[in-house]
Order: sequence, then structure tokens, then C-alpha cells
Amino acid sequence: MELHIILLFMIFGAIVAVETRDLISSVIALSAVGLGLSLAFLILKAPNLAITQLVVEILCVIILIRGTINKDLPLVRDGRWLFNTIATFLFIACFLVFAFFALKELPNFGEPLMRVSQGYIADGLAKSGAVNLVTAITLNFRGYDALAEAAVLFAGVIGVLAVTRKTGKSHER
Amino acid sequence: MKDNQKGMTLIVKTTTRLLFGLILIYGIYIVLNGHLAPGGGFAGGLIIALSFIQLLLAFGREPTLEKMNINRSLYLSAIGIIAFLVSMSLVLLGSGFAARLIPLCDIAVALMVSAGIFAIFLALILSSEIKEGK
Amino acid sequence: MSLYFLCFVLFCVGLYCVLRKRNIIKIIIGLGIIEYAVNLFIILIGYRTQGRAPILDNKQEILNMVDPLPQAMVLTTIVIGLALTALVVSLAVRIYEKYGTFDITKIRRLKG
Amino acid sequence: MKALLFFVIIPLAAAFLCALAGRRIKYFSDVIVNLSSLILLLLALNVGPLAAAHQVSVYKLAGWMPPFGISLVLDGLSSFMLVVVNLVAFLVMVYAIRYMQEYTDKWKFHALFMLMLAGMNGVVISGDLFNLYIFLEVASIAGYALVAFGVEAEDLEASFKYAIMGSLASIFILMGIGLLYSYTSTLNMADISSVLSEKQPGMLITLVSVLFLTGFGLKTALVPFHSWLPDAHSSAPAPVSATLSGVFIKTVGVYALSRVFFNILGAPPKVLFILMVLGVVSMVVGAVLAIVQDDIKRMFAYSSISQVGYIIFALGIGTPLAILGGLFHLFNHACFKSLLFLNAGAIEYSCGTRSLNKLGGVGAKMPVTGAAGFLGAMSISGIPPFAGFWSKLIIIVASLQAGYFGFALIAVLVSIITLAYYLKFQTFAFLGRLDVAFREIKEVPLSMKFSMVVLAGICVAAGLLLLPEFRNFLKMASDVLLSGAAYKDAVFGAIR
Repeated sequence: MELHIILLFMIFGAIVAVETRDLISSVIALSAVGLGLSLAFLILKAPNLAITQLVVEILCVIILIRGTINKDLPLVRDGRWLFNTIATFLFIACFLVFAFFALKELPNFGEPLMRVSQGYIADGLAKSGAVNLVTAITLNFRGYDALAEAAVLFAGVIGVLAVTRKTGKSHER
Repeated sequence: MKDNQKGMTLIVKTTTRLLFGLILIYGIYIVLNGHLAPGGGFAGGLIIALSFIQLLLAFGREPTLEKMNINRSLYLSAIGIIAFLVSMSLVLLGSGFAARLIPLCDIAVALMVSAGIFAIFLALILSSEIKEGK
Repeated sequence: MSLYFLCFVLFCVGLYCVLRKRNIIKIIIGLGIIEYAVNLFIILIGYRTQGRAPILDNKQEILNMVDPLPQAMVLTTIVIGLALTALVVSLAVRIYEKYGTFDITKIRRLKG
Repeated sequence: MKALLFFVIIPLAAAFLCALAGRRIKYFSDVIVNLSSLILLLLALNVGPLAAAHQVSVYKLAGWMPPFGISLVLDGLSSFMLVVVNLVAFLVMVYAIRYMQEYTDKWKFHALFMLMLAGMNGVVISGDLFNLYIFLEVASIAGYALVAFGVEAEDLEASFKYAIMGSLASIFILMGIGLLYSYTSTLNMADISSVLSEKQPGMLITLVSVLFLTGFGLKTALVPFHSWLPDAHSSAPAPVSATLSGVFIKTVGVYALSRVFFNILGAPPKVLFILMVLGVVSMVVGAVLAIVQDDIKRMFAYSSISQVGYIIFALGIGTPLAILGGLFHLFNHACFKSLLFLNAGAIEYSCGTRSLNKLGGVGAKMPVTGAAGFLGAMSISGIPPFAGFWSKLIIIVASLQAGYFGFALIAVLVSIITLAYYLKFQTFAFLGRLDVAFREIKEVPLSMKFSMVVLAGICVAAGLLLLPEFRNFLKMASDVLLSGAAYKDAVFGAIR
């Protein structure tokens, strides 16, 4: 039940973030959604993620606020605005109806199949030596993923540094 | 006097001085206990980076830039990720001491993440310098 | 089931934002919302009723633990989201420097 | 099979070393990057016979059994893709020695390029669906940054558009992976396939297919989702456009798409039909839009959409001959499209413009560039002795055999349109009267010539791949796709 409330809160926050005029308020509404996500992670018994999400949230807000010094744009409703919006809504509605029926085929909430994960729980400690199973999985069973993940972050770092260069070409050969 | 003009107000600065160490230590604690408690290298590294970012936000950019510029933090980040790559390759290629390497991997990731995020942040605030000047 | 569906609704709110908003920062916010929705969905599918957090304890018997694998997956996707956000925001800041606006309908030097 | 892991570790190590020391030591990053891409090319050529000997070989990372750990899988298709990716990457790296000289902070380019290469190699050899996704992200994020490497206004705009579209695609793919995980409770591709084969196909699989089709379609730039490609591929620096157009969209797009649909979901006929239609539409739209372009690189970018349409069309037909033709066309397109983009880069390097209206008569001043451009253009537009002709011929014959006469006719017509706009490129750029502004231009430096000559040589000689001696290279790759859901048995067989 509490999960439903948090999810509704998140959806509400997301709508506010999307529709509000002021960019700073929008970013703050986004951070409220992120906070809700962090709470949901706690309720869903994922403390690792709750911590990480909270920290990433703070960082994202700081980064986003650096980018939003100016004001929002006025909304212009020209001829195709209405048509495009209706088309988007129709598309999203189709997607949701379709998803509604498709999701019924998933295992019920709270009863995952856990074919593979049972193995991790049964002998994760014995094989990897880490009490925290999530750490055991990310760094040991699926350590290759962690390597790629570090590479993604590093690509992001170098990418930001490359994009924020003042000049691209030095005009000397 | 000069110290007071840069950055935010005195209240923020004092609070930051008090909190900085605590946040830093909390980050290090999370890194080192990654295999026992919730957390791990990534979250811990981010917390460490955030503690420095808080310092930077409170005191303005000049005092920070004297100690730590982009190139230096990128350098640290590269050292961290190379250490991670080496230890991870040892694990992946199936050497026997995989379990003992987990804390080392965590520390390397934390170094890489904290320095890398700090570099991102520095790059972003330095590039928006022009805009604020307008 | 209803939770999954609400998660999809959140996904669609973000999708609407990305598809229909003109402001670059709003588009980035929309991407963030979509990412949250997907992360939450992946954790939801790993939840077990009355489950425990996936941290073992020597004294207790291991029973009824939530699925740890989705948590490992989401840990990775959060990192990817962070890297992406940082990159996209830096692109946005640079675009603002060059064009003086965040409006994508005005940022149209490339045609076709 | 430890060699497989080095396809990822070597480029990653090169990228990290570039970041560590590239700024301090002047030619350090050039040396490291060229050396490592050469090693990778040799490794890729070496790994092919291994794949031939074992059919499928699996490397269990850190010794964990596959559903628990991640496995690397080498089969005919991945060894084929490894050769394509690393060949183009090596030649592009050699080209970039001089071309990227005029950009600032070259080591950042090198580091990002190596990360992208690591991502592409990782996608190709991965046997785990989520792992494939992460490497796809490594490659994509490096790609977004590389598109904006010139930091001009147009580059940033193109990169932003690309980043938004690309990350939307990634999120769709991730959603699909999440749904599949919930349904099958495993992430290993072979394992997913074996679980799915025991269940009834229902709505959920359709939803997953839609998500994957949208996601990979965006990455491949099939026509309803193509709007980012012309901007991104024409704004990037020439080596980056060559890689993005030549191998990137094929690795993260075509390869991942075919791996997921053929080997995991077992090639459902409906999806194949949709692929065929999307392929034909891309073919036509790309070609029609390419004619009217004035910017050389933009024309090539639209041509990429059109030619990738051929590949997707061939995969959608699904007969053995068609898949063989499709993969052969993939190989050819990787060679001639990267050649053409490098060529456009060479023209821009010497003349300072890419506009067809301003150019003219450049061929007389730059004989090597002109000749290479001629060979590439003739090959892509399907003139008989060159490789492009054979691959298009196979695709058209296969579609006739399968009974799609209308589509075959369209493919022929599109081929003629292709010839038309490449002739336009030839006449406007290389032939005709030399403009006064270009009196002083010189031929490009040696490293750039070297890459173009080698690629042109491959374009001419690639037709030989159809000879029985070399045919196995293509045959093994197409067998993997043809075997469809039997992939899981091959992988499980190799594990034991």
C-alpha cells in the first residue's frame, strides 16, 4: 500500500516537473521524484540502491542547477502543436493499454521466479566471501559488468571534459 | 576580509567546515565497508566527491582550484581506474585470490568515481564562467 | 500488477516530456524521469513479499530474501544515468553559450 | 579462450593510459592507440580460425558457470564482426594520426575512440544480455562525446540530438531486458532462449519485441527513427563519422538486433516481415533524400541509411542466401562507407569545404584521393567488378527466390538512384574545372593516403570473399543467424 502512495507521489512530482514553467522548480520537482524513488528502494529492501540513488540525486540536481541559470521559455501553441500533442497522447495511450495486457503475463508482484538468484543466495557467501550479496554480484559474479560500468563513467568524464573545451580546432597543422 | 567576500555567507562556511570532515569520513567508511554493509565503492566515492563539491560551493572556486585543478583530478581518476582494471582483469582471468581483491576494487572505484565526478563538476562550473560574466 | 502499471505510467510521463517539450533542460528532466521509472520497474520485479535485504548474516538462516540480481543491475544503470546526465547537461550548457537559447525549435542550424 | 577478454581489456587499458599520460607526453597517445588497434586487428584475424575449428566457444569469466557469471561467446558471427570492427578501427586510427592534428586535446579523442572500440568489441563478444546493454552504453556515450568533438555550434546540436535519441533507445532496450528478466529470471542469452522455448508466446513477448525493435531501430537509424543520423554523422570529425557509419551502427544496431531477434527470440516471422518493410522504406527514403544534398558528408550519411536498409531487408527475408548476402553487404558497406567518409575528410582537409557546389576538379590535384573516392563510389553503387555489385546482386536474387518481386524491383531502382548520386559526387567534386580558390591545394599526408588506399584495395578485392576458399568466413556468420534458436544448444554444448 505504501508503495502505491509513493508511486502516485512520484507520478505527481513528475507531472509537476514536466509542466511547471520555472526551470528551477522543475529541477526541484525532479529531485522530489528521485527522493521518492530512494524511499521506494528502501521499502523494496534495496538499501544499497537507496544510498546510491540519494547521492546521485543530489549530484544530478547540482549539475542540473548549474545548467539552468536562465528562465523558462514561453509556451507557443502554433498550428501543429495541437495535432502533435494529440498524436503523442494517442501513441502513449496505445502503449499503456498494450502494456497493461502484456504485464499480466509477468509473475505476480512479490513472487519472482529467481531461478538464477537462488544460486547466489545459497552459496554467494561461500564462493565470494562478501556478506553483502549485491557487492558480491557486482564485483565478483558479474565483475565484468562493473568493469564496463566504470568505463561508462570514465567515458562520461572524458566526454564532459572534451565537450567543455573552449576551442575545437587550433588551426595549425 | 578577502576570505569572506568569496563564496557564500559566514554561516554556510562555518557549517561546511564542521560538516566537511564528517561527510568525508562517512564516505570513506562506506567505501571500506562495502562488502559488509550497504554501500560500496561507487556510493562512497560519490559521497567523498560531494564533500569536496560542498567545500567548493561554500568557499568559491579560487581556493579550491589552487589545490585541485581538472587535470590533477583526471590524473587521480585515471590512476583509480587503471588500478581497478588491473585487479578486475586478474579476477576475470581466474586467478585464485578473487575474494581478497574485493576491498581493493572498492577503493579503486571510489578513487576513480570521486576524482572523476569532481573533474566533471569543475569542468561544468568553469565552462559556465562566461555566462555568469555577461 | 497495479504497481507495474503505475511504473509504466511514470515512464510515459517522462516519454511525453521528451517528445513534446521544447526546452532542452526539460528534455533532460524527462530522460531522468524515464530512467527512474525503468530503475524502479527492475527493482519491483525482484521484490519478494516479506523479503529481507540481500545482506547475509551468519547467525540467521537465509530465507525469503529479495532478488539481488536486479539490484546489481540497477546499481549499474544508475551510474550510466549519472554519466549520461553529466554529458547531456554539459552539451546543453555549451549549446546555450553558442546559441543563446534553450529552445530546440530555434536551435536549427542543421537542416534536413 | 582467454584471448576474447583482451578484445575489451586492451582498448580500455589504452584509453585509460591516454587519459593518464596523454597530456604530458606528446606523441604518447598516438603510439599507444595505433599499437593497440594493430594488436586488436591481429587478434581478430587470429581468432577467426579458432571459431572455425570449434563452431562455438565459450569463455567463462572468473570461472563462474554461465547463468551465474558472465560468459563470452565466440561464434562465426562474432568473429566476423570482430574482424570488420577492428579492421576499420585500425585504418581509421592510422588516418587520424594526421587528420586529428588540427584539433586541440587529441588525447581526449584517442581515449574516447578507444572506449568506443572497447564498447563495440564488448557488444560483439558478450553472451549476456545485460552485459551487451552496458557495452552498448559505453560505445554510445563515447560516441555522443565524439560527435561533439569539434565543439562548433553544429556539432553540439547534432550531438545533443543524437544523445537524446540514443539514450531513449537505450532506455527502451533496458525496459525490454527488465521484462525479459522478470519473465525468464535469467540474463544469459542462451539461457533466456531455452526458457522462452518452453513457454507459450504471448503478449509479453510481443511487447518485448516492440521495445527491442524501437530501441535497436533507433540505434540502427531505420527510417521512422532516422532523424539523428544525418546530423550526427555529418558533423563529427571524419574519422569518427567513418567509424560511426562504417561499423558503429552495424555493431550496436544490426548485430545486436539480429542477435536478439534471431538467436534469443527465435526469428518470429512477423518480426522478420516488419524488418523487411522497414528495410525497404529506409532504402528508398535514404536514397531519395541523398540526391538533393549539397554537403558531401550529409549525402554519405543519407546513403548509409539507404545501404543499412539493404542489410536489414536481406536479414528480414531470412533465407540462407539472403542472410549471406546481407552479411556480405554489411562487410562491404563497412569498407566503402568508411572509405568514402575518410575521402570526404581528405577533401575537407585540403580544400576546407564540403559543399559540392563549391568544389570541382579536385581530382587533378589530389590523384590518390580521387582514385580512392572513385573506387569507393563505384563499389557502393554496384558497378560489376567491385564488391558492392556482388552483395547487391545476391540480395536481389535472394528476394526474387523468396518471391518478393516488388521489393526486388525497388532494390534495383534504389541501386540506380545510388549510382546517380555517387556520379553526382564524382562529377562535382573530382571532375570538372578547378576553381580558382583551390589552385594551391595539395595531396593529403601519407597516413591519410595509406588508409584510403588500403580500404580501396579491400573494396576491389572483397568480391573474392565469395570464392569457395574464403567463403567460409561469411558462411559461418550466416549459419549462426540461420540456426536461430538452436544457438542455445550450441552454447550449452560448448560449456560442457
